Amino acid sequence: MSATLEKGVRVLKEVIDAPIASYFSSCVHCGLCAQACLFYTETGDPKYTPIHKLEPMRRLYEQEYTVMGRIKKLLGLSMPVTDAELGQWQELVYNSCTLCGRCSAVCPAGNDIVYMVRKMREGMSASGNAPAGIKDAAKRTVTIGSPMGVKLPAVKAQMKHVEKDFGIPIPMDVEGAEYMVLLSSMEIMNFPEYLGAIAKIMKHAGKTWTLCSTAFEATNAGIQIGNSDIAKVIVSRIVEGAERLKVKTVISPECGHAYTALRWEGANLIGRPFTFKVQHIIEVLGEFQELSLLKTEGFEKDRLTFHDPCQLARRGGVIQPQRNLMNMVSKDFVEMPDAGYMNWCCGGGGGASAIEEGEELRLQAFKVKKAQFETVKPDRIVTACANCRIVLEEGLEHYQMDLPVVGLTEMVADHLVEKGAQ
Amino acid sequence: MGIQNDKEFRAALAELAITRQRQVGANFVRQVLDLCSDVRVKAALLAAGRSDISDAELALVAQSARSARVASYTQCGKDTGWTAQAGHFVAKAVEACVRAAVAGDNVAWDAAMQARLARTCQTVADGMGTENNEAQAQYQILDAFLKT
Amino acid sequence: MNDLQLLTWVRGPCLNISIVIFVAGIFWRLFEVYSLGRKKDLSTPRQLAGASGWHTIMRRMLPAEGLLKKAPITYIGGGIFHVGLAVVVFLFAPHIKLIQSLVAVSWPALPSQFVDLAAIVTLAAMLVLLADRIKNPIKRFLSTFEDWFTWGLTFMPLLTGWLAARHLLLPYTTMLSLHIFLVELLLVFLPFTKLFHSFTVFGSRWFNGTANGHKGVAV
Amino acid sequence: MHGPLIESLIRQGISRRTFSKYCATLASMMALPPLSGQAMAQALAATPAPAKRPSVIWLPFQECTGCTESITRSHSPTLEQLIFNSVSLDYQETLMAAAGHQAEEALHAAIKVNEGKYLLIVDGSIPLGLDGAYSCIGGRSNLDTLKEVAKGAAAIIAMGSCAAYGGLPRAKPNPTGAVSVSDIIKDKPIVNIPGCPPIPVVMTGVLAHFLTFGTLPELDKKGRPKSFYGETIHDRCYRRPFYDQGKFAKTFDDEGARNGWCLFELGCKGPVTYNSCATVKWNAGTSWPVESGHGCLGCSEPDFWDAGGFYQALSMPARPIGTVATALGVGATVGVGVSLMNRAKKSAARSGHETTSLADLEKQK
Repeated sequence: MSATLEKGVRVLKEVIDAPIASYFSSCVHCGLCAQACLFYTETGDPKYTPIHKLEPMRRLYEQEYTVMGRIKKLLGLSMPVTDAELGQWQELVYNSCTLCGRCSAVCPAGNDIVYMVRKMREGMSASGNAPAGIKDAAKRTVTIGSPMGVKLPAVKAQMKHVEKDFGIPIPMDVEGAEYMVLLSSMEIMNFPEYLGAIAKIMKHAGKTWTLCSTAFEATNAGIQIGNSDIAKVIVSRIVEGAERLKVKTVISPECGHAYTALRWEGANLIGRPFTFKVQHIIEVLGEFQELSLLKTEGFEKDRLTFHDPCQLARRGGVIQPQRNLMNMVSKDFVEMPDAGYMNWCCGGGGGASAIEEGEELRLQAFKVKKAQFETVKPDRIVTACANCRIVLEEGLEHYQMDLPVVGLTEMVADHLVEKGAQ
Repeated sequence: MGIQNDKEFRAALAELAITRQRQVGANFVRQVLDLCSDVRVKAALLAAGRSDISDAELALVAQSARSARVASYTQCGKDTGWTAQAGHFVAKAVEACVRAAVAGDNVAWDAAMQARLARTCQTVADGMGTENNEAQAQYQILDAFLKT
Repeated sequence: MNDLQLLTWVRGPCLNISIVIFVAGIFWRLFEVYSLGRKKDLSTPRQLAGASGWHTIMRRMLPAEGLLKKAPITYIGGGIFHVGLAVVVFLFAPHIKLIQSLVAVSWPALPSQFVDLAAIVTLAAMLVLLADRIKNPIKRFLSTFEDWFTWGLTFMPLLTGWLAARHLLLPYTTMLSLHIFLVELLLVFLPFTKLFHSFTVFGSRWFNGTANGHKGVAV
Repeated sequence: MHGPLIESLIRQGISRRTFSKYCATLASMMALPPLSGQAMAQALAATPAPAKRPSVIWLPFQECTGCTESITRSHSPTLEQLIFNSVSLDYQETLMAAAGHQAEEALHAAIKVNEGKYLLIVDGSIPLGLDGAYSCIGGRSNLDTLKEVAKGAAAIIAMGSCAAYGGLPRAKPNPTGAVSVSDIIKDKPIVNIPGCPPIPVVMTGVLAHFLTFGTLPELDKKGRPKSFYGETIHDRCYRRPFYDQGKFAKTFDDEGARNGWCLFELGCKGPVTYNSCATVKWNAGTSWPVESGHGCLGCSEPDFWDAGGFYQALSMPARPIGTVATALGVGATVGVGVSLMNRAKKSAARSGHETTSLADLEKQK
């Protein structure tokens, strides 16, 4: 078996639904979506106009599902979609789209463009036109268990390390715990302190929690590559783990697409509602804060700003909790222009950061973040997504801006009053 | 008998003055330095060991250490090379040694933790699992350092 | 065929033909688009007051946050064009009479001088938008034959209507016939071009609004 | 200014001053330069020596005599003044004393004597059906008569809508095959003075112009004198302000009708009718149809009989409701058909789904 154009076309026919038909019928080529897309605003190249990224799918829709399109195709006025064309579109559908959803937020016709890009990726992946970088990540996620090839022993090593660093035991496979914590490979590999922060916060709030040995990885490369079958395999592991451990809530880590994959797509992928709740760690912290379970001391004294991860804020509806948390531990929290719902993407979401050949474009697109930071001139940047964090650091490094980037969860954990000291 | 566990280790480090913390941190890093090939890391390490270093110089090497760390990140979705990842943690450890610090910061402890992560990555890469004796080695380094 | 015969023909058989194509086309296309259906969302919704399809239908009438500055011509020109067109089409006395004769509903008209002014402003807005479509790199890149064609399809009835009301260029009767004919042409093409957005725009906004409202995001 | 016309006018109690004023008005109505009024007055005053009066031949075809009736109601100058003093009306069946062969002889005599100089006025349309058998005079078809008389004419005036455009006889289905003068005669200058009937002063005005300058007035594309047919009734209507304000009479006896609001909705064809009723009015400026409370029928426009009902507003379509119902049915049928097809296609795609495994992400090598 292998990927073919026929497969891609068939999958596209399968995923084209009434919203997509309505969206294509509503587009008037006003070009406003381009103004919302950082890949256009920072390059000025009109080929990055979001709606244009869907051109092959639009034609296929027209040819397959409208009478006029069929007639046009018969008359040779509308060319059939070819494999070469899809190959050409790879750059537009993957490299220059982070699924950030700003286009969907501005379209005056109401078109949910990012919804269509997500569906278009189904056809792209089924026809073998996904970029090698994300393909490899997806393969590793399925065969090894994590897109970065992180295996359980590595997690255990980090656990042990964190236990020593923080002096708090890390529970694993505890049945009946209230929370099951997921990690992203990014956190396991690059930011082990995240796990320590969770341990500290849970202990502080007096909640029971656990890691799961069969489902520790939340990153869903299936969602990024846009393949529901593969995404389903990955989500199923988590569902199976959560149900085996009978947890009430599964906490999605500081990773944007992991959250979207589990919170919004998960139930639809496995075809039934979850028996547990899914929350992003920031939502959990926000809830703790509201219930006065978090007692903090001291404040960060430098000027901080918050970078909203797209999947958490615009695509996930979590906008206020992170601000409440920032104000709890910071005296000088400033908002960037467009912060919150309309925040600009770091440029590396949706699998884009795994695409080697897209790096130059990514750095070019980063100019929009640079401008945002320059407006408010913070001393440090806080965010709540491990991938945003790395992409931001790389971008800042590239433009030689001396700005540390820190995780909100760790920052909150740092300010918690030690239980013994109370 | 010297330091036996992390609790004592951490407390002992916390009592050191910041310059001394940097120096002992540098000693921890030196243990794992061969896991990293970045020249910026080596330069920063030398600076961390010096007692007469100025704040301006420190800021400069801190920046180059950070560049080394950022450059060695494993990106989301990219395959993890454990050897490369070990290098990343070495850079991170060095950065801890030279970063600007305020009272109450325990830069030596942070450096020690990152150095242990680097060692773990190396043993994983070598197929020896995650067990190693880096902690014990660090206890001895500290004991020796305290005696000087 | 003389003027009055032409007028009689465009008001008679030609109007009937175009209305049949228009109404049939709208129905057919609406079925074509919305019968594709969509899957039920199984994820647990996050409740947020105000985040709904209806919210989005209303909200998208106004510019998105921060975008007015980036695309002033599109927003201001587009806004004036749509409002102006609505005023001219729905608040001009003879048009209301026509609608009344078709569906037996009527409402007060605006003074002709005001409608005349609205027509001028709308025509000007359309010309500005056309110039922008030619000049603006994004729009020029996106534009296909259909974009130019539908612009003309919309502009010509407006222009001839205004010329007829002002008695310019051609005898009134000829101009009126031309105006009616061009409106009929517009009706015939509307369901099958991007002009169909005048119907699907509400569905699109509703779909977007409900999908995001499900996530607790008011889009 | 002297001459038999002036004298006759004075005899009838019309002063020289009044006559000058009439000519000035006529000139201005025809949009001629100010001095033309004087020229016209002098020409009219000087014409009279009986032998010099230009010959006019008036041929009636398929007509109702309405046009003749109308011209007899011309005021200042009256028709009598015109025919006795300014022109020599050598043939006009209704007005002439002669009848039968006597009349036909007069016609032929006039043609012979005034060859190439006489003015031909035609009222009524010309039937072509059954070889013109629908209308004959003295055993000859109208077509033959027209061709014969037109040959020697200096110019032709098609008086009234029938002569100008075919008029009522030409209304669908046009049983007699009626056509206009200009459909037959192509080699003579023709002035159309449409109207059912035309306004008297328009007829006399055109005659005055011909007598004064020896030429025809400036015409528009439909052969009408621009001076009288340059603007629509609607443009010059005193009820126009109500149209602009959107105030319309809904029935002939409602408040709006009593207040003199616009008759657009009651079917007034003023907006598409070019004539000067609104400015010249009828019966010595007494009134005109719209002033009397009835919408304009558009009688001076070609084929006004077939331009929808007299009481149907101009913006109204013919018969929309039935067709819309049909359209709904057609649209729904096509729509349902298409959606069934689409659904079948989509479910075929769904059931044909092969679960993607990792290997499937790669294209075949």
